[in-house]
Amino acid sequence: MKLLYFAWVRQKIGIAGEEFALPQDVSDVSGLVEVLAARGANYAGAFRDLGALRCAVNQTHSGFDMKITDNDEVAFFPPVTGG
Amino acid sequence: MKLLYFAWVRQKIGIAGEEFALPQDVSDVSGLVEVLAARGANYAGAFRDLGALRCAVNQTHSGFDMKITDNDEVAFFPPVTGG
Amino acid sequence: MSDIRIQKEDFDVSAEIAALSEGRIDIGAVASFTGKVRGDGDLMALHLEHYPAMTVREIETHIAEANARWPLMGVRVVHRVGRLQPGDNIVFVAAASAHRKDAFEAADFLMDYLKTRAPFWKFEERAGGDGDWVAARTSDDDSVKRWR
Amino acid sequence: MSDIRIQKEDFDVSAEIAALSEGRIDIGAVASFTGKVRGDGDLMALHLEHYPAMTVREIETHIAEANARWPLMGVRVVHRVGRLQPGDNIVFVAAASAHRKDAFEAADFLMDYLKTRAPFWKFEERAGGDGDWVAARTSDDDSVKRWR
Repeated sequence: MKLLYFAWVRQKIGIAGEEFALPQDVSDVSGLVEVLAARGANYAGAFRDLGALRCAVNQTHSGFDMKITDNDEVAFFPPVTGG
Repeated sequence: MKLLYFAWVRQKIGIAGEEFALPQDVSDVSGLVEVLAARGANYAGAFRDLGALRCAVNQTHSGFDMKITDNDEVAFFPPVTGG
Repeated sequence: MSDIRIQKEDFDVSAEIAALSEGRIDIGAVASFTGKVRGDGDLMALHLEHYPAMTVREIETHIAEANARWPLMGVRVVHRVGRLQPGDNIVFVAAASAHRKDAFEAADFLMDYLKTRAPFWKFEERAGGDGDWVAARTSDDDSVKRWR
Repeated sequence: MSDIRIQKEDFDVSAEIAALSEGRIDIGAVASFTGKVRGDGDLMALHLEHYPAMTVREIETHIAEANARWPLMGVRVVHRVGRLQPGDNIVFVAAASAHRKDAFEAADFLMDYLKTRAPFWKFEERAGGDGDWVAARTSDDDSVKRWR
């Protein structure tokens, strides 16, 4: 699957995105977050406060309970501040 | 005093404005309208339906009960349709 | 800077907005409105007439009222007069402020007051030479009541 | 005609509005909004980042929603990205309709949705080299709730 990070999520993790193999026992965004947060201090820092995070699955705003598969594009970012 | 007529008021009366000597016994716009309406069929036609008329005294929207003197500028016109 | 103009000539929206905000860095929002002549059946043109001695004075009152209600950093009003054809611009209003809500509301307010208070009248020239004065719309009167 | 553009370059408000209404005589009203970078203390610049694959798609959704709510005759959205300095334009939205209320409301609606849904993020570059990501404002969330 494709993961994308924007704004301070990108800065904390240190990369703008990556290819990632979704573990077979993970079926939603919350599960993905748990797996990612365990990958190191940079990920743990980015995913510490989920209330400050938003996500999009396949370019659509989604909740953390959204079901995902290994073919999806998931993006993590803070609340948007455009306009 | 100075009288001004706009839009169909001007067309019905046939002039855009005129100097007029306010009779001494007339003290408000309503009284002025009565005097003007008696001046001929064109004036009578213009002032037939006061509900369709608006007036301004010295370039300020006014009611027909506004007090006036012979030094004032009084304008008659239909409801505005700019913008 | 003159912020009210009554003219026969067309206006340039970019130039009006640029004049509002030129050299300033405190303006975050400019809301603008452009009114145009709509083609309607056999309408050939609108003839716009106004009461020159009253027009600017009346619009100045509306702008003062808008400034009292919202923290504005500039306002522009341009109203055309004379013969205007379908597709032509008629009126332009812009309001600048730090924040967008204030700019939007002030521009909306100014248009409502222009429509219902500023001394302009429109005559519709129809094909064949006849025509009629445009009647005031009750929807415009209803709209302006929102601000009371 | 592309009605959504994400670009580093500045935009020209007159050209955008002209493109909306060119050759048409059914448009009576164009409401537009221009958002600008406000100078604020030691702010040197804003850096605007976005999520390209999602941005246009998301804005298309907002425009479709606006078209479902109001009888619009055209919409333009231009959003700049990259490094922008105080006084620079950031965003432009315009909505065209037969009548002014529809144009005003649609432009207001589109700005609310751009602010709270479109995937843009602002980083404030401060004098001295440090900076911070702009936090979302609850007033923007409150504003968008008006349309529900």
